Amino acid sequence: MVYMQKINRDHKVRNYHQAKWDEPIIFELHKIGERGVTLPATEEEITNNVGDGVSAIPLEMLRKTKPNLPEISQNRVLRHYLRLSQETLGAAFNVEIGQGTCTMKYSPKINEAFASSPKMSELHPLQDESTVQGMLEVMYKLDLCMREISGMDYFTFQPGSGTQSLFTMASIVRAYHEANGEGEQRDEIITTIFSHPSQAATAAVKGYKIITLYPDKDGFPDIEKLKAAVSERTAGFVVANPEDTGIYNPRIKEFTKIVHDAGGICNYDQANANGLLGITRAKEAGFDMCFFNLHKTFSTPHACGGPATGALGVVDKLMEFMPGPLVEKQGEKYILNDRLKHSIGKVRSFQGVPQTVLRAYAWIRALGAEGLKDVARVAVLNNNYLYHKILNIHGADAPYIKGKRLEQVRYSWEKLTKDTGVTTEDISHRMADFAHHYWSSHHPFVVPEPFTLEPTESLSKADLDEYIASLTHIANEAYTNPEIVQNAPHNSTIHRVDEQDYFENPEKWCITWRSYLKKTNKTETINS
Amino acid sequence: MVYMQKINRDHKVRNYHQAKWDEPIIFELHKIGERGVTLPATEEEITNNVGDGVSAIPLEMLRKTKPNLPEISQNRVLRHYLRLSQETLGAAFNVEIGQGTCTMKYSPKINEAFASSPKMSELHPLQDESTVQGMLEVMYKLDLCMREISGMDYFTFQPGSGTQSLFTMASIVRAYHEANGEGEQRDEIITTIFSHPSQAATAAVKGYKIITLYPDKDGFPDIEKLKAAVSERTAGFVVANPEDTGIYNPRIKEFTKIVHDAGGICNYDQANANGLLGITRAKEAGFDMCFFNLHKTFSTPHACGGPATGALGVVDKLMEFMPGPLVEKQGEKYILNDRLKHSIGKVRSFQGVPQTVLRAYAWIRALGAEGLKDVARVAVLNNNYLYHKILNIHGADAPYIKGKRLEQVRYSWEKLTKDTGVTTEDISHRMADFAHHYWSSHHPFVVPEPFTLEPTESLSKADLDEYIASLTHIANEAYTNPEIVQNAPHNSTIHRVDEQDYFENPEKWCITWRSYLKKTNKTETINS
Amino acid sequence: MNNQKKAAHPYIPNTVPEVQEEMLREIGAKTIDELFDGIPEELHYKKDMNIPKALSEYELSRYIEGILNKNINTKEYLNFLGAGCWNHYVPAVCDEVNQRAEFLTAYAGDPYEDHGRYQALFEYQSLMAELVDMDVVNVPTFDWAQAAATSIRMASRITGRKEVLLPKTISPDRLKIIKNYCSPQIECVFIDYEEDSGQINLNDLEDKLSSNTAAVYFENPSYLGFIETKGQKISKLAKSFEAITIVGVDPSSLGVLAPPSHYGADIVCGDLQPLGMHMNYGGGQSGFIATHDDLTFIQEYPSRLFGIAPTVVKGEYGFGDVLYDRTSFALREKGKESVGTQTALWGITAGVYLSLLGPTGMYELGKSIMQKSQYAMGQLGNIPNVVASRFESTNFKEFVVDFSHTGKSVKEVNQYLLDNGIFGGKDLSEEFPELGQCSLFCITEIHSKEDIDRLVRTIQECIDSISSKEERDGVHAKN
Amino acid sequence: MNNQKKAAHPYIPNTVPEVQEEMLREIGAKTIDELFDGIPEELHYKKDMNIPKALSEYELSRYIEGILNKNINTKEYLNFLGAGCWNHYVPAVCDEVNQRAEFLTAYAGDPYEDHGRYQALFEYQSLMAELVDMDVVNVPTFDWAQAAATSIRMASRITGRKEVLLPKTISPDRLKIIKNYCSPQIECVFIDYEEDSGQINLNDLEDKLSSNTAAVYFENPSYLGFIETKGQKISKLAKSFEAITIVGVDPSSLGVLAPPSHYGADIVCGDLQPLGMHMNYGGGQSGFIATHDDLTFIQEYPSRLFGIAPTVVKGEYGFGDVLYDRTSFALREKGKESVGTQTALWGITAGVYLSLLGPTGMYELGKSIMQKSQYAMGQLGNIPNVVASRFESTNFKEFVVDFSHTGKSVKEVNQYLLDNGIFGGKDLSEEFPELGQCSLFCITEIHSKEDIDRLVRTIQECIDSISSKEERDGVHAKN
Ligand SMILES: Cc1ncc(COP(=O)(O)O)c(C=O)c1O
Ligand SMILES: Cc1ncc(COP(=O)(O)O)c(C=O)c1O
Repeated sequence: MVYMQKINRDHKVRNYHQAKWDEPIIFELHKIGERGVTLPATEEEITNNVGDGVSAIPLEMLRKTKPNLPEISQNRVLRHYLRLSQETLGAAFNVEIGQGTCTMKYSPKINEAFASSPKMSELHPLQDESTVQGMLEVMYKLDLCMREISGMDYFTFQPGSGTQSLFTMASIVRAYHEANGEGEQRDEIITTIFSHPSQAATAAVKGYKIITLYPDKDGFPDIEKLKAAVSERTAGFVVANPEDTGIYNPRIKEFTKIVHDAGGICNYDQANANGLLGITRAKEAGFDMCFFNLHKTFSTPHACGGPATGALGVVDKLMEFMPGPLVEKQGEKYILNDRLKHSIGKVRSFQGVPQTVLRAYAWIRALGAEGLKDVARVAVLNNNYLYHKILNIHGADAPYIKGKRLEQVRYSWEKLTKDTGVTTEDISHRMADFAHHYWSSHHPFVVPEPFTLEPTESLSKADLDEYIASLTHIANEAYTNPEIVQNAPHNSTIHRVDEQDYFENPEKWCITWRSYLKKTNKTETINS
Repeated sequence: MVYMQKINRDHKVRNYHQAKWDEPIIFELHKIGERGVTLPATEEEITNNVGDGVSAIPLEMLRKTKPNLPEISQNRVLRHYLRLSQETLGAAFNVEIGQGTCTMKYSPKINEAFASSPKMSELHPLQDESTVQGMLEVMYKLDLCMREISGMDYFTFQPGSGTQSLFTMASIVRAYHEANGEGEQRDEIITTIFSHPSQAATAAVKGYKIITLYPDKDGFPDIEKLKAAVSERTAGFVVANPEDTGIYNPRIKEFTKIVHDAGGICNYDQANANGLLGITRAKEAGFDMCFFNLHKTFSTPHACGGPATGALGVVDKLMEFMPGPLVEKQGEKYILNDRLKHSIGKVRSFQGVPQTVLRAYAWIRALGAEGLKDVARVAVLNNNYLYHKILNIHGADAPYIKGKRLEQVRYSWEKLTKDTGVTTEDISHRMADFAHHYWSSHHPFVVPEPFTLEPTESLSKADLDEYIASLTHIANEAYTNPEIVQNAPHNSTIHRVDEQDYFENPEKWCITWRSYLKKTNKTETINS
Repeated sequence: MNNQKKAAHPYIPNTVPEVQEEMLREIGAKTIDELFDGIPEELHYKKDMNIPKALSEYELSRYIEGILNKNINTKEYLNFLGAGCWNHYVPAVCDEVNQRAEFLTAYAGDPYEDHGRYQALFEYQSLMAELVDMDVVNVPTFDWAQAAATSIRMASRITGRKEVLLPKTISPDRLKIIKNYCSPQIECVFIDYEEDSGQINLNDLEDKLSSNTAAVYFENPSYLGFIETKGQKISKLAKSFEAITIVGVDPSSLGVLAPPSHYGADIVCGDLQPLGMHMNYGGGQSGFIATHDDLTFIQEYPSRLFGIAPTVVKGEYGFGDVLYDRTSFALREKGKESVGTQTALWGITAGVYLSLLGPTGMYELGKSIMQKSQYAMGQLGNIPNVVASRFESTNFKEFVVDFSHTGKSVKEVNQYLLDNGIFGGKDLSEEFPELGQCSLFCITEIHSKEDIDRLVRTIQECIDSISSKEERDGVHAKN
Repeated sequence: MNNQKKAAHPYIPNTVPEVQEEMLREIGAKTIDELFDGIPEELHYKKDMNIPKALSEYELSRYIEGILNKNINTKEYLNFLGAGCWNHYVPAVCDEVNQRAEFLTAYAGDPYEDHGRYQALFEYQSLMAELVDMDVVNVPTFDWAQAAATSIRMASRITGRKEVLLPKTISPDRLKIIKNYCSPQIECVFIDYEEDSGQINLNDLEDKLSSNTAAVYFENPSYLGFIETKGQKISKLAKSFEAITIVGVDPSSLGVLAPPSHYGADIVCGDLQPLGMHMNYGGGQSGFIATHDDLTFIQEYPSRLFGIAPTVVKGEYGFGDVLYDRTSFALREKGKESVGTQTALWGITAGVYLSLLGPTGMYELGKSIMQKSQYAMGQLGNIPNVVASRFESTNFKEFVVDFSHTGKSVKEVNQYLLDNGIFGGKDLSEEFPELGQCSLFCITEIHSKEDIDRLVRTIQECIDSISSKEERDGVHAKN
């Protein structure tokens, strides 16, 4: 007992507790008279010249009472938000596997330094082209990279997300058929049930009727159904490959051919292209358009849900339909070309989110062609390792065709739920106790009690093993001590929201603090 | 029950849990082959020209095996340190009162933007003066501000802290007496027990014998003892005012006169000058030198304990003894003057920590003369409010003269400890459960079961009330449920360190991981 | 020590060969290539992508900084461009919060992992609600344009009608987006403006209103900077046709301008960029939509709406999605339009901004913009032959300067300004040819008197000068 | 709405008058002034300080940026200055970690509030220990100079002797600090260097060693950049007099150079600045001290030393202060020297840096510095009359270039370089007049071949030219 003894660290799951600050709502921090920041004083000469300025406002347009915002000192505002930040499980903090389909990867810090440099952040979008040559160069060069990765001929970075890219593709499909005089006739877009809901939703926004293909027994979109679906009404087809199942559809070229033969346009949703970089491309599979989420495959931070960028590429014949302007190179100069004959117009103000374009370009240059391919190879290796291990967990399964998967898998706890009553939602809550994200699936739950995991290349084997250990631990709990799972979370910032209809009942929902104050003014306090 | 009910938030103490990540020691993250960052490749032409470079190293000086550092991917290194950061209670996160004597105030974010700008961070200290005019201007202008605040005639920002300022003052005292031929004779420095230990310690480093004055019954350094202490051996006197008690010594001018009459130099420790800005100055109290901690009164962040700056000011006659160079203005140009006749040489490389000088200057300019005075006024108001409230807590007291205090107070739990057995150390641990710092005192504990609180101007009344509520709550616990206090913390990242001699016993202490591995290799694993 | 293997990439831990082998063994595969067997041989891309080889972090930073150095930014040059993206001061705390690694890298977690994100967005909704004085605000959409388009589509769904009336002074860029979002279902019909004032022509509005009108959409301040003063009348007219009133608004004006809900707007939308977002070459845009707490409207939002609720533990605030089943996440094409990644971080940031400024700050912001822009108009108007402002209305922040009578085109003026380190106003001569040589200038709280005076001086100089190009070419600009 | 009171200052919440009144009531005071009654009237400062009035955040940022714009930094100009502060690449992760609000604003909390700070510093100690291959490293001190001074004082306390031997090639700046820290107790005695090689003259060392010698201190690489190769012999000689060997080291060399513990050093010290700290006009310096796990040495550290320990809960790592009672915190003047705020954040950052680079990175760093500096010496040496390097030793990172035979002074060369956007080497002509017109150049991993070639080209040009100033003045530089 004289020497130092080794500290026993043989625990299998992380001994975790999330930061819990119990912060009030910011309005509760209000103290009349406090200030968070002061504004520059208007010079006396100006005031002498024009008076108080506001008197010039026509009376009917003058605000009569100041907005009911809280008054808080700077220190306290900062403290509040710093605390809230700690209560948020960013990708930089966890073994980020559980937000399947979101390609949560490492967002390199150096790219943040670029994005927050005044040389980027202090540019106005309408500056003379001669003063933004660097910015345009980045956009142009990323375009060139994207062409290599996809085989497409032109890219725009205007869409602000995958969803807006899908919307842009639907817009281009419409413009294309309109230009060909088939705008009215071609009113159907075909998609699949395992595709992201935005595929169907954005096509509907563009006025299309949606035809949804369901999976065949192997999990592939049913090709026979596709054949039956196409017709002279087919405007387009939009699909991901692999879909959320992580299974690459090997007959994809047949799919695109069927659609092309019917006169439709083929759109490839490559939001999650993480398993495919340098491996296989949209062009060779017969697609006319594709998009990548720079905030997924290309590592730009997800930012709580944007700002972000969908990089949308098209084949030559669709170029004139793209939203403008496009960045082009003219001699040594970069210019903005806004003279696209049949342009759909625009989808997002100015040039989209250029700071994200910059980050993505920097990421590509940090990897090179070889590194990009390593991204795909390791993402797929990681995923298959995880997949292999999870299939060994009692109660877990992955429906559809067996064999290798690419970058993600949709799993099912169907058996475990039947055996124990513990649902995928319960497990989701319990995973939070070990600092893990865990996502089930979009609706509808085609796969019962689903969960969808996507480990990217950013994770090490040790990280994967930790995630697997947590899942295994919880599956064991489900069989031995289901309450602990069903009452989770225990170590999060908060506990389960009380099971009432707070979010469905108009008398109870409170979308803002003022609404909360109004509604609760009518009632007693609760001690839940 | 139809409407939304108010959520009951009537709890008196914060429902807090610190982030707990259970991170391994960084060496445990090692995976052979991983890399955190790669270095620029040496160009082939260079390699062709000079070979591998290392062969040129004489064999006896060549490192034979690589250092045993861990190999970790960038993502994982970042994740590790981000997690550790969340496990650290920075001043930006808490109601920062409990680190008395440290003047923990708000460090404005805008000043961080200045300090981290490449225009500051990428300057080499030996650049030609013409290329650092901005930097020198800041140093010069802060000097001017400091002169106003203190009444001193010249400032240097070379010292890296309060302690190094004290060392510099002791060095100047020595140089001064040496220049007067009294270097040998004057070998004593007088200080007080409530002063920061560095006052005595640095004087001792400079070879002085230390005479320590103890407080009289009111808490002031005993003036009679001072009279008895001074002699032809007196080199200097160094004191804070107020001391840690927060009581301003009203006879301070008598003190400095007594020392001056004996031929000594008077040094004012103004590390915590937060209650005095614009209120009273070193000069008028008769001091020959004083220093401010820019990382305390002047808001620069404490940075886990530096880098920092002690701003040291002297009266005219001591100017030639200062460490060089000084920044001066010559016409429109700022220059470095390194021609000080009796300079003590230097205390810190180059010009100290200029990024901190920049922050402090920006802080002063954000406040102006009036704002600086408000700092003092509100710091003192806050402290007296806290003081008043704490005197009402059962078991708490503040020894010495009653009446108002300035910016801080040393309190005592003497009664509470006698009544309950709960010590100030226990309370310190329990305060952590509510996200509070709490500091007792330097040794020796002249005040029994001490605690020292210093609320700065950065805190609102609501903040103070929260801190008071936590203290009151714990005092109640001490009387009703002492175990909960004595076993604290409960909601921190970690629990109490096992009560063994891990830090005193050479067989057990492990100051590095390699040392831990060596020592524990000889023993069993413990399951504490 | 010298025989180094290919190093693992810092971003990809499992490029370590031994680890790959171990994992493959576990999986029961021989090579990584094997894992791609599901992809038909013919689709395997055999070539090497033409992308330069990896740069180390230092090389990368030097390379990218080299490119960025080719830009000239608005801290280097004095900027008077607005036109949908505005140069305001961003408090440092805003940047600190949105650069926090937690917020920066979070995405779509549950409240049990991301409580802070939910609270911050709920608070944003709540703060914005005070600014517009309405009870419901959504999690941000892409930008003003798309928020306006969605507002129009909401109105169309509520009314079952297919036509929207918009003022002709709308931003052309914004209009392109609205049109694309509305087509093919909803037709955009334009209302004339009064030539002198720029204000909506109420007669024309009345003429065009009909039982087909889903909504009347207008902006305050308008794209051309003037305050549309007849809001109350417009919304009354709209209501008389059971049409919905939608107002697009610049939130930086709402400290001094009446919020549209005060003059009858049913839906309010706009851009958050002025509230704490750097311009980012346009990447700071972020749209908001607000309505009353009215089920008819709420159920038409495509966006997420975060609500507050108790948890099973006393005193805890919990959060969740209100009426989730509206969304395309839940209902795919049956949901309301579509939702996905938008601009949540800018919502959080706008919340920080509003918390920092508070009511007084928002008032002072508006006041100082009013003062400074009036001053600028006055000084510019003192230049012979320069008309500022072109419209006889009160302006907020932006105003149209007419150079038609100076003998210079806007292009020439802007080139001269550029040569003198100033980004001049937005050239309107292509978008609004009927206005002649007009330019849209933007003045905010960041402009000092000296900045404005410098602008005025430089324009004066420009107008006084015969441009060297003209001299060289021996021609005069004709307009 | 217009009659605004004086607003509270954003940094000082309780400047709100009503709050002040409420608090005063509570305290039982009438005015704030009353709270200062304890300060004698005569000491009250009655004047207003002559400090300009408060700036708003935007005004402040424009003002400060305006001042900073007067600087020219090393990203704008090519920099070859070293001499104690070195231009290395700082990985972005280092900045991220040290800018985290938690680390940035923490201070002196217990492990129960600041576990992360303790762990990060313990890890720093541990990582640094591997680099120097010793078992004990302290929480960082101010800088190399002060770390060296403390090492010498430690040696003096251990040996009870009062003399330290140092090489004459030591940095004069560093020496000033060491001397001040050593006086009056310890005398500094200098050892000659070999004129051709710069190496310590062993004969002179032997002559000066005596039973008064507390320590022999030398540096590797030396201030003048050459590698001191006789470390083993020096430490043996020292040991033979029972003196302690202290070696100051540039840690960026330790991927390729043997750590001093391998050639007999008892105490190793140096600066952390190369390991992830920006130069900050000198504000990136940070000192370290390392020893073996030997009680005799450990008890002489003035610094904090963090140790690891179990907690009452299984599996938790706890931390605390080892032998706290050594320190002046505990014992005041009876403690070992003094301790206080030093440079902890740079320690954490250096830990991040070492974690990122790992063994391979540190090796590659050293290798690339060796390659590039040798290349630079070679190219510079090709310029007629330029001698690079002045010393016949192997150099690491820095080397002395002798311009004595070029007809130009270092000052002239540097002015020419400056005019061409280059910061030339440190002028040694004042510090080491015996070397003539010599300059200390620094080459690190950040310098590309093109950078070096540009330097060489520009120096060549300079030497070929008759400087315009000379022309103007009609004189020639004499040296
Ligand atoms: C396959 C797929 N498509 C589209 C999207 C939508 O992308 P965004 O969230 O950027 O709108 C996603 C996002 O999860 C996706 O995974
Ligand atoms: C009164 C006093 N003097 C000196 C110091 C020492 O300052 P530093 O920690 O910067 O060395 C302090 C720090 O707490 C102090 O409070």
